[in-house]
Amino acid sequence: MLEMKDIRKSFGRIEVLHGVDLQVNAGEVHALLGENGAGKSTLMKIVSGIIQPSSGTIIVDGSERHFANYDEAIAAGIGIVFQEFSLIPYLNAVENMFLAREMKTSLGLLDRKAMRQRAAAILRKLEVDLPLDVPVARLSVAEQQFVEIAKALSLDARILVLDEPTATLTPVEVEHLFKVMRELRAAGVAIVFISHHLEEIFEICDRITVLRDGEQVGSCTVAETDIDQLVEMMVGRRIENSFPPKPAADPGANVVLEVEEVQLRRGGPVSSFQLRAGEILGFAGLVGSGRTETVLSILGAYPAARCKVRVDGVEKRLRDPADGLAHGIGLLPESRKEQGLVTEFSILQNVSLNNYGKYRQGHWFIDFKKELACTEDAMSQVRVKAQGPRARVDTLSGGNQQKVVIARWLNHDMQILIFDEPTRGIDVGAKAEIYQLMRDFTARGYAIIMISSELPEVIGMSDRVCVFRSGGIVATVQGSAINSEEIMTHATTGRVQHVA
Amino acid sequence: AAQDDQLKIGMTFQEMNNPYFVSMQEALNEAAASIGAEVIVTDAGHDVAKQISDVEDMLQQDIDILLLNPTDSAGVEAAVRMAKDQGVVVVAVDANANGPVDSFVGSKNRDAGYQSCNYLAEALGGQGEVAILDGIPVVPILERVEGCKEALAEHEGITLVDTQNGRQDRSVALGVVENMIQSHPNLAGIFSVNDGGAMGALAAIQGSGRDIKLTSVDGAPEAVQAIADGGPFIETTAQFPRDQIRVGLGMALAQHWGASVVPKEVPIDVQVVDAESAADFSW
Amino acid sequence: MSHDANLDAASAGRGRRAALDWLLHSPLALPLVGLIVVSVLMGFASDNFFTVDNILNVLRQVSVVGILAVGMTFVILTGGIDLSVGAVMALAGTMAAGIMVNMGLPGGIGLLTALLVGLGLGLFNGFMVAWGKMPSIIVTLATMGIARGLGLIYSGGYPISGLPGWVSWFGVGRVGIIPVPVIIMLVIYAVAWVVLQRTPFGRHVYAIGGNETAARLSGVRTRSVKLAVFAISGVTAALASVVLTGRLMSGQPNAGVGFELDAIAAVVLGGTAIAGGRGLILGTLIGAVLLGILNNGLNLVGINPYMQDVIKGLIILLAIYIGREWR
Amino acid sequence: MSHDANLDAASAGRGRRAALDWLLHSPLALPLVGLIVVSVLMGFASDNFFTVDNILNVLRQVSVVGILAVGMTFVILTGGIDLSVGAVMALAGTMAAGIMVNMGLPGGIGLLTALLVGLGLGLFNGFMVAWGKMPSIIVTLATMGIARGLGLIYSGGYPISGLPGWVSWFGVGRVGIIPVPVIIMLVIYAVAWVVLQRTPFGRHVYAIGGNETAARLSGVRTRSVKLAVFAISGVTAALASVVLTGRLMSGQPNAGVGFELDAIAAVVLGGTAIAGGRGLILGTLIGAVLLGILNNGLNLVGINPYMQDVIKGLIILLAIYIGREWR
Ligand SMILES: Nc1ncnc2c1ncn2[C@@H]1O[C@H](COP(=O)(O)OP(=O)(O)OP(=O)(O)O)[C@@H](O)[C@H]1O
Ligand SMILES: Nc1ncnc2c1ncn2[C@@H]1O[C@H](COP(=O)(O)OP(=O)(O)OP(=O)(O)O)[C@@H](O)[C@H]1O
Ligand SMILES: [Mg+2]
Ligand SMILES: [Mg+2]
Repeated sequence: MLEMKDIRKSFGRIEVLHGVDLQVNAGEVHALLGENGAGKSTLMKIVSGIIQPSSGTIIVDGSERHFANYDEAIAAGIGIVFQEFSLIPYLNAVENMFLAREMKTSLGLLDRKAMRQRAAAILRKLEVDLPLDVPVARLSVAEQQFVEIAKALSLDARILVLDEPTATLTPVEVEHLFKVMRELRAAGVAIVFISHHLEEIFEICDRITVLRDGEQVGSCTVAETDIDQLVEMMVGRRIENSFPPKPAADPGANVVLEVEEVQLRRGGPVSSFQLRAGEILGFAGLVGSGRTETVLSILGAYPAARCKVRVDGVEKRLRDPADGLAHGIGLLPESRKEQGLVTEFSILQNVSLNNYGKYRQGHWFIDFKKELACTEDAMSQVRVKAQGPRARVDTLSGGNQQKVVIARWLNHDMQILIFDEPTRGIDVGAKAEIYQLMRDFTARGYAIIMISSELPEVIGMSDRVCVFRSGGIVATVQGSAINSEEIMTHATTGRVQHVA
Repeated sequence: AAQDDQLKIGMTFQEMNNPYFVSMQEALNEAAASIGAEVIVTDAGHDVAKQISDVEDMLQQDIDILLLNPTDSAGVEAAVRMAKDQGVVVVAVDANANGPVDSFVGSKNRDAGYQSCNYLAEALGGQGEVAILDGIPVVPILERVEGCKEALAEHEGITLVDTQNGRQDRSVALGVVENMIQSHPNLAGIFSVNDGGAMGALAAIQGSGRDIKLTSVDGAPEAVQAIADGGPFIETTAQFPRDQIRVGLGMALAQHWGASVVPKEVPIDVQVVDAESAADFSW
Repeated sequence: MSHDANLDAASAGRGRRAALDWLLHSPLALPLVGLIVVSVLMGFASDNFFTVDNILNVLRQVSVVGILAVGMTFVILTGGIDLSVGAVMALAGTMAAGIMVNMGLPGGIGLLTALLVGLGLGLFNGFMVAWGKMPSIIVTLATMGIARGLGLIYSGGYPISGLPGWVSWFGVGRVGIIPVPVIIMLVIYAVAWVVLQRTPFGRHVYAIGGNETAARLSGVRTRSVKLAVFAISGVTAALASVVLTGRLMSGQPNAGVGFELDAIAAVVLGGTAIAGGRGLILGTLIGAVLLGILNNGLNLVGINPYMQDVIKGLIILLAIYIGREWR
Repeated sequence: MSHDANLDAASAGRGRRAALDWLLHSPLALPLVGLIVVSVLMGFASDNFFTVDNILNVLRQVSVVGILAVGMTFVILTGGIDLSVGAVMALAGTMAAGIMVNMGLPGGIGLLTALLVGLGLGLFNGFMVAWGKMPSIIVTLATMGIARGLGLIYSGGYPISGLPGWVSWFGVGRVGIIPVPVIIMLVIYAVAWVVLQRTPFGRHVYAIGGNETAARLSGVRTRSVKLAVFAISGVTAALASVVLTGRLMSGQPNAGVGFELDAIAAVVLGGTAIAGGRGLILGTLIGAVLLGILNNGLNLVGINPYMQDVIKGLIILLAIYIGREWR
């Protein structure tokens, strides 16, 4: 149905795809795997005409095609859910789904009723119930993801590309999506599915193609392989147990942060928790359950309904993340590109962004030598792979970008680090390294709050877990109670859910 | 139009950040106070459309007399008609307006340009290169330039080598004249269409250290002072803004009281002010 | 009976709650409140304010900037800005007047000239922004200088008067008691409302302001849409020039200096986000009227002209400050 | 020998390649090329252009806008814009002159007044933008009106003259052959260069323009930095007013109308991205000089003043168009 042959793509002087072949048949779900920066999204953008290949051929239904833009690809029956959201924040779900493909009345005006009915029908199939009249910016992240999926489904595509659609969905929601995917497969649609959650591959996919550094390293059916083998194909080596061992808890450790009460501005429960030196406190919950908003409220980056915080036993009023920094609290935000990095800056400038206290010459000036030395030191500690400290961060892979944000906190005298979704969109190899880094930090006596939507990660890393539901903490679990049933029970309405 | 017996006078100025018009306003306030009339003043800031709006707003306040200092003669016609339709007496001051104005009181701008440039040419001994520092193209300014050119043409030895726009603004004029001086090494004289521009030109001439004579039109206190001090600024042809207002208000009152032979046009003389006469002159 | 009364009270309560909800969420709410507050203040300060005559007077005064602000709304909704509208208006009016007066061509040709000048310069702006990938603030700043210069060159600096009498109908005529410029303005707003709210193109305008990359990825022809919004702005500038020429009965190459800033202020006072993507055309109308009332009211109250600038600035600041949370 | 010659040739080749590389990659390259091209053209068109006297003349004329453009560069680098600089400059100069002339206070106090006025209005802008979360284009548009109004109220519409003679030193004085305003301007550029390139504050200015959220979440005091850039812009406006007052020997409440647009044009011609995050202060200096040369050259060549606006607009468009790829 879809065949790509010897696809090459260069951005400027750098070739990122070195002759990739891909063959997807009608009625199959085809997994496309690979580390961050392997070229998966790039390949899929080529399929859908968003970017043009430097060379190579695309064959659809037996005839060679060339798509100058997405519209032409759509006309050929191709639809895609992008990795980055492509929704318009202030338009509503219906308007977003039909953007650039509006239904019109005979007068050329919008046929709003027809579009609304069709949108509702598609969303019903996905078993999601979301308000159709509010701007999508006011929807939760998961709801936005469903709008995105519904938008692709509305095209009635015969070849459907899903680029990491599950990254922001909960297990239950993933199931809804899989159900629809199975229906489509049965109807003969060819689906390309990209995900870093390897368990999902075995649940839904039929065949697999693995990319590494822009090269195709193999193609096989799901039955022929297992997780370990896939990982080895992706990374080029075996990954041993990715979670480092948890050290024994130290109940006598200092309470470095005590949140007596915090309530989000949008309302919800009043939460409180304590954080001890040397521990990793996991924040679990469904996407949109308010974990990010809670920590941002504590740091003063977000207005809160109320917030009372003690740092080292002393009550503090944090009005700005800069106040947090002054008290040794640092944040690794959930979105690297939007919140973590100045993408036009070099690694050096990003690492030293908030750290000039250390590199002063006289009182006023930057000591460039010291800045460089400290940056190189931090880069080697977190093992950033880059041409050098002066490389622009937007030339780095996702995992390396994440490490740059982490490196920022190495030259400070920090006490508390907040990691918000530290491994979102990060491949297995880099994940293991980040987990090890977190353990290195706690060994130094840092306390870590880790927000994560990936249950295995929460379970594998946390010493204690606060579970969030509708804007606040509803339970705190520790020890053997840190298991998926317990956490999901608290995170959802209270009914026990069984999770794959 | 007046329900209450107090006389209401509306005056709309083309701009009010110019001493020329500010002194007009002062004279108006004094005159109105002496007859117990109320005064409403607006500033169009060189925007004809705003001037029409300003007049409309004054008409809402039931003025009896409109003293109109038009930003543009043609552009304000609609305002004149509207005022006349409401039975308001309309007198144009300083520049004329199209439409059925009752009277126009203004300087002889062509004469002013003529006299300044004649003075300049004679001061140069009828020989040399001169330039004109032009301004915003409105009728009085254009008339001054025409008058100037007429005077210059009468002197065979004088050549007009450059005309640039200083927008009657001191800072703009300064830069423009600096450049003029650079591009014409033999420049001997400059005529500025008003004193605001002339003050900028004066700074440029002084900065260059060259011997260039400067004349202008207006008679603003600063300019008169500079002329009295001696130096490049040798003459300004003075207008009489306070008298224009006094005469204009007089015409309007006459009309308001029912006079039937109010003169359609009252030209106000202009007067040469040079180093000799400067000490005795003031608006 | 008591049952019915209860029901009534409940539905009234619901009605009140719905109204409150609307007040808190509609982007029109705040501009409307601002309009009402300022009007009431002006009404107290001057007896002449709340007369039918004066209200029509204000609307007529507002018409030129109000029409410019329509095109400005389109441009700002896409995240751009158009600093050239005042100059384009002046050029269009001057050339139309020149065609009629100096060349003796009929009025239809004059009108067409104005529209073509506006359209042409708008397309030029749009082309530079969309295909040239240049920031609109710079492109339109340059166009502003170019259009002013061309207007002055064309007219030799003189205003062009001597227009046929019917031209004044566009500026001072009335249909019934409603001034023609007001009717023209309201028709343009109605058309703009339909285009923005009821056509695919309108949705694309919002989409580009909301997230241009996403819009392009979704298949919106972003460059064509950007070209179109600047063209629309050029055309509304031309339409404004028709009203202005009717009011001034002459082509004025110097007219409209600074009108672009008034138009921007109207758009923003009307609740449109300067970064694009959010805003309603009716808000712009309210914003333009609000500005007009400020100008008119401060005149009626007899505030010193110098002081008017200060008060206008402060009120704009205050309005935007209060409004910033709603946006 | 031949060995040495080879080495030389190779290193020259390397030198040439390095220069070419720099030319293709430095954000300063394009503004410099523009400067050279325009200068050469002007030199051909007018014999008077390439004289020491005229070059100093251009630099002196550039000084006021050049100084304003320094503060504008800081603001634009953070992604903001400051439309109030011209009006703030006029108000600062008028009040300083008033303090000295009308109240007979010593010159030091006059200077201090100017600086305080500039600083105060800059802080006001910065506070509204940083804490009030209002778009800078609107805040500074309002401040522009307020400052103009205040200047006219303070002076009653009259320019304030009768300043002590030494004031003119700032405008027309010379040290050796170099005009004092040029020295003042160059010193300000040097200080700005150090601040932007050598201090943490400078880095934060760029970071905010690059990604404000990231800067804030990583602990940069973004609000204070934004406050500071507007304060700097106010102070450079005050410094510009000192030069202007020296040049005009009077306080002019209506001076500097439209200078904000010239300052923006200088910044953008100098290669700074209007969206912030990228640009060099030296580029701004080149941009300001380029604008000055255009004004001066078109005057020298004797181009019709109306035509000058058109040509200036076209050249700005052309320069930005060619430069857009570099940015
Ligand atoms: N527009 C671009 N310009 C330059 N390089 C690019 C561009 N887009 C992608 N790249 C580079 O191409 C490579 C492949 O990127 P791509 O997004 O396809 O990776 P991916 O496999 O989808 O990774 P991930 O799992 O993180 O989504 C990366 O090194 C990336 O930096
Ligand atoms: N009821 C709600 N009303 C308005 N906005 C909401 C609501 N619920 C969630 N949101 C928005 O959805 C987004 C997700 O919330 P938040 O980031 O706090 O959740 P989270 O648990 O950290 O989820 P994530 O895993 O996406 O980070 C936030 O931007 C929040 O403002
Ligand atoms: Mg990807
Ligand atoms: Mg989150």
